[in-house]
Formats: sequence, C-alpha cells, structure tokens
Amino acid sequence: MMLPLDAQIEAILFFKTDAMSIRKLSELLNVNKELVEEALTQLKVKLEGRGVSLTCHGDEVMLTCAKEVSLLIEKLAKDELEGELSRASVETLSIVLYRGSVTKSEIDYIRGVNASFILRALQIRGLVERTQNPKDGRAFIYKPTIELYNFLGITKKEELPDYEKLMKELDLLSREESQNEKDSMAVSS
Amino acid sequence: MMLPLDAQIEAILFFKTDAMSIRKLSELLNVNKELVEEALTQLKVKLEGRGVSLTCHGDEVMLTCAKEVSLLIEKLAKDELEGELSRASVETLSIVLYRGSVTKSEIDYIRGVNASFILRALQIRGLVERTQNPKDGRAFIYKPTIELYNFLGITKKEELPDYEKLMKELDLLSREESQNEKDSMAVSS
Amino acid sequence: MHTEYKVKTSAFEGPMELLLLLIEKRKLFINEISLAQVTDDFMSYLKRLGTLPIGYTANFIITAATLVLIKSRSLLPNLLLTEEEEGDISDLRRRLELYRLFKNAGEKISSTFGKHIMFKRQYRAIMPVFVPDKSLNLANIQQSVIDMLASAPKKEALTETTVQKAISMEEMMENLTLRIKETMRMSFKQFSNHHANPKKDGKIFIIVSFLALLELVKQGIIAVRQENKFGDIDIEGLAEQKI
Repeated sequence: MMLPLDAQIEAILFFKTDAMSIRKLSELLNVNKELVEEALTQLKVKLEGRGVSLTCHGDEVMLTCAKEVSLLIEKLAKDELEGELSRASVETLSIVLYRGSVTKSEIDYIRGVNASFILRALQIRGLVERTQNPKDGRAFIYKPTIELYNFLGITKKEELPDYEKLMKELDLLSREESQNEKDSMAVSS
Repeated sequence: MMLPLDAQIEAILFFKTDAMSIRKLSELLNVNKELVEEALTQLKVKLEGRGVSLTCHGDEVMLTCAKEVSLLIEKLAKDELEGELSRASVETLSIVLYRGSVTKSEIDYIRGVNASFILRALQIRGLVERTQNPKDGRAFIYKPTIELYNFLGITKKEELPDYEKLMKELDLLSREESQNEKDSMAVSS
Repeated sequence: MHTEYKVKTSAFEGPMELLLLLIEKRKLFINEISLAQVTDDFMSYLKRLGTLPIGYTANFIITAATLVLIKSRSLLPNLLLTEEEEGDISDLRRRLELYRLFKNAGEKISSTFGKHIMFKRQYRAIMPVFVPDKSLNLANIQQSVIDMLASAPKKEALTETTVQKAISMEEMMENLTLRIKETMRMSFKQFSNHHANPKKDGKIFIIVSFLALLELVKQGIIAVRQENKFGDIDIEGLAEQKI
C-alpha cells in the first residue's frame, strides 16, 4: 500500500529530526518541487491542533513539537536552554528576522555599530546563518535559522510579532528613500 | 491554549525517540492511566493513514515511521552515510584531528558557526566519537575514531603533517576568539 | 526603565541607540526639529567619550557631524546646505526611524524568545558505520587547517572608512565655519584656537565649542565685527560675558 505524498513527507521529516530542504525531499521522493510544496501545505493543515507542527523557512522544512506543549516537553528535555540575549543581539536578530535576509553593511547602517562580533556570536549559537549573496558573489547575506524560529515558537515568518504592521512601515521608509534618491538625481542632473 | 490529551501524548512520544510506559505518561500528564489509555486509542485512530504510527508493546508505547515507508527510510539512512564530505565537514574533522580531543564550543569558536549538525553527521559515519569530558561531566569531548586513524595511516595525532605548528596556531585562534568575545561583551553590556 | 536615565560612559553601543533614547526621553517625534533639540545632550555624552579609542567613538563622531548640520540650520535658517548635507540629514532621520522600528520589534522578540520553544525530536541513538570518503587523506586534512587559519577573522581591524570619516571631521567643521562666517561674520577658528587645544581635546571639543558658539550668536551674547572688507573677523563680547 502506498501512502499519500504528505504522509510520506511526514515520515521522512519524523525520521530525519533536523530540517530538510524541499529540493532534497523532491529528490528522495522522485517528484517535482511543486508537488512537494503542495503536499507540505496539506500536511500543515492536517497537523493543525495536533501535538506536532510543521515549520517552513525558506527552502527548509522541519517537524517539531507543537508550541502549546513547550512547557511539558521542557520537563523532558535535558539540554541546557539558551541563556538570555544581550541588547545588541536582540536588535540584530530583529533586523535579520524581519528583513529575512540582510547584509552586514545594512545591519551596521541601521545600528550605527559594526556588527561583526555580534553576527559571529549569533552564528555560533546557531541562531543566524551566513550564505553567499545570490546577487553578489563576494558579499554574504545573513538569515535566521530554522532553530531560531523554534526558539520563538513560530512556524513561518508571518507569525513574527506585528509582522504585517512592521512590513508596511518598512515599505514606507524604503519608498521614502527611493524618493529621496530620485529628488537628488533630479537636482544633480 | 491547551491541546487535547491525545495531542499532548503525541507530542511527548514524538519528542522521545525511545518507548515510554503508560505509567510514565500518566505521571507526566498528571492524569490517571485509564485516561491515558483512552487517549492512546484516539491517537491510534487519528494516525491511521499518516506517516507516523503508534506502536504498543506491553505497557510501553512509541511513535515509529509507518511501515509503508520503510524503503524510503532505508534510502534516507543510506544517504546520511554516503555522499562526499562537505568542506565544512572536512574542516571540522581536521580540527578534531589536530586537537586530538576538543569540545563542541571550541570547534564553534574556531569556525565561527555552530557545529552541531556536522558533528552528528561525522559521528554517524564513524569518523568522530563523543565521550564525556573527564573535567566537566556535563560537557562532551569529540575525538577521532581509531578507524579514522587507521584509514589515514597514522597512530597518533603527532604524526599529522606539520603537527606542532598548525596545532599551535589553532590553539591561538580559539584563545583569541574567547578574548574577542569578552571585549564585545564589555561594550554591549 | 528609561526614566532613570543617566549618561554613563560606554553605556551605549552606538550612536543610534543614544540618539533614540535622548529623543524618547523628551517624548519627541523623530524629525529635524527634535534632532536639533537633542544635539547638545548628544554632545555632552560625547565629551565623556573623548578618552575612549577612536574605534568606539568614530561612529558617534560621524553622527555628531550630521547633528551639527541640523543644529546649524535650526539656528541659522538662511544657511545654505549642500545637496550631500541635505542627504545626510534626511538619511540620519530615516536611519533613526529604521532603528526604532527594529528596536521595538526586538523587545517583542526578546519577550517571546525561549518562552514557548517548539522542541525538535531527540536524536535517535547513533549506530556508527565507518564510511570515509576519498577526500580524506593527510594532505587534504592539512590543507583544510591551513585554509581555515588563513580565513579566520583577524583581530577586528577598525573599519577604516569609519575612522577615516571621523578624522576628516575637522575639515568638514572648518568648511562649515567658513560658510557660517560668510553669513554671520565671525572667526570661529580664532574662537576655537583660543579655547581648545585640538591635539589634546580632539574633534569632539571642536564640535562642542562650535555648537556653543552658534548658541551664543543666537542668543545675542556676542557680536561680530569686521575691521576691513577682507580682513579678519573678530568676535566680541557684548556684555562682560565669559565664553
């Protein structure tokens, strides 16, 4: 008997424990990415109200215990939990989280401080990851890890506190910036 | 928000990789055994056709991958063992080799990223082993396996190429790193 | 939390943090007017930073430069600013808005962090099977360590551009002084030479004394006099005020 695709994915993620990429899932299951994504959506719906949640973060997906049982599981978890975050870490994490992916110079710009140390510390804690910038091979971009999502109890970026509102404000500010640029272009030309 | 009992049990069994007794479940959830058994029956029904099944063995229960996907899981397990080692894996492995025995946090500091996943993958492939730190019972230390030594044709770390020099430089790096940490803490606190 | 605010050296990681706090302390909105209002507070904090390494103070000094522009314009509305300076001003305001946005969001992030962790499964026990691969040989292992050592971050060299910018401050201040002289007829250079030893007190003192001068002009405490058309311009106390 063959299980539906979403159940097969559930089994794979259950076995795997860690996050897995959609690309890898599509290879393993020998179906195209669109079908995998469709099945993931179904799985997410089926898991609603269950003890297990599906987290999607960019190309990566992962099964975790549901947020609602965190206190129960904490009793069973032996690993030492992460300590407090410093002010600088919180500010940096918030930029990385809401921006989704961001360069170091953008973080430096917003905070007016060189973010090298803090980014390194956050990478060591496994909360932020660095990847090559697809648009510029020499530059790096920083992204939140799926583990950071787990620590925040969210399964996708839209669940970040005040996500909609913040995105709107960011949008306004960036429009203002491009307006400024246009204005100065007009003057200098 | 509170999840129903069967979902709470699902979460606990999802979290634990080994079997759990009904007695232990009833203690953890602070409900009597009859209620646990009832919830387990509900859970079993809900999991029908899913990728994960509830297995009962005497007084013990556990979640396992559905048997329909066993071939797929075998493929996945084989995948974890094979394939070329990534650059990051080789880097981590070389640190373990040159240091002889090293904690995870030392590796993290030297490389500037969290090494959890890589260390696990290296253990699965029998290249690195983890033992209790004799100096600190809670921490683990990582060592190269004897098989790896044999494979590389050496009997002790001192036989590694340019051992003295590279070992010293690595040592310096991990010490500098912890100094930097302190410096940046001083500013951000 | 912010009500018990006291200026403490190196309590702030960067200029944005300090600037936002000064504005929020006065319950102001972020705009040019409020930035001009908190400029003096910002400078008094900076004075205490004078002894800290340039790597730490550089970012504060750069921000101070823009604040000086804002303050100058607020006191001398007919002062003409260059396009670049206008850009710096609107850029600072925008950065501060961005910073506030993320800082506030960060407060919510930190209150949720670790509170309801979505735990991942425990790992299943490892049953190791020895599977090496062809990349594992002594030469590769050695090369990997060498590469790693080469790419390790060096003792964080101060970002040179930042320090450069902070150092060129003096030039910028002189330039601004000249233009203000044209409108206000005074010799700032003389003023600052008298009252500051730039070698000893550094850039921060120059900025601070400049601001003090602006303030005095505004308040009509000093007047400026010019002997001949192209001659030196003097500053003169109106009353027996000590500057």
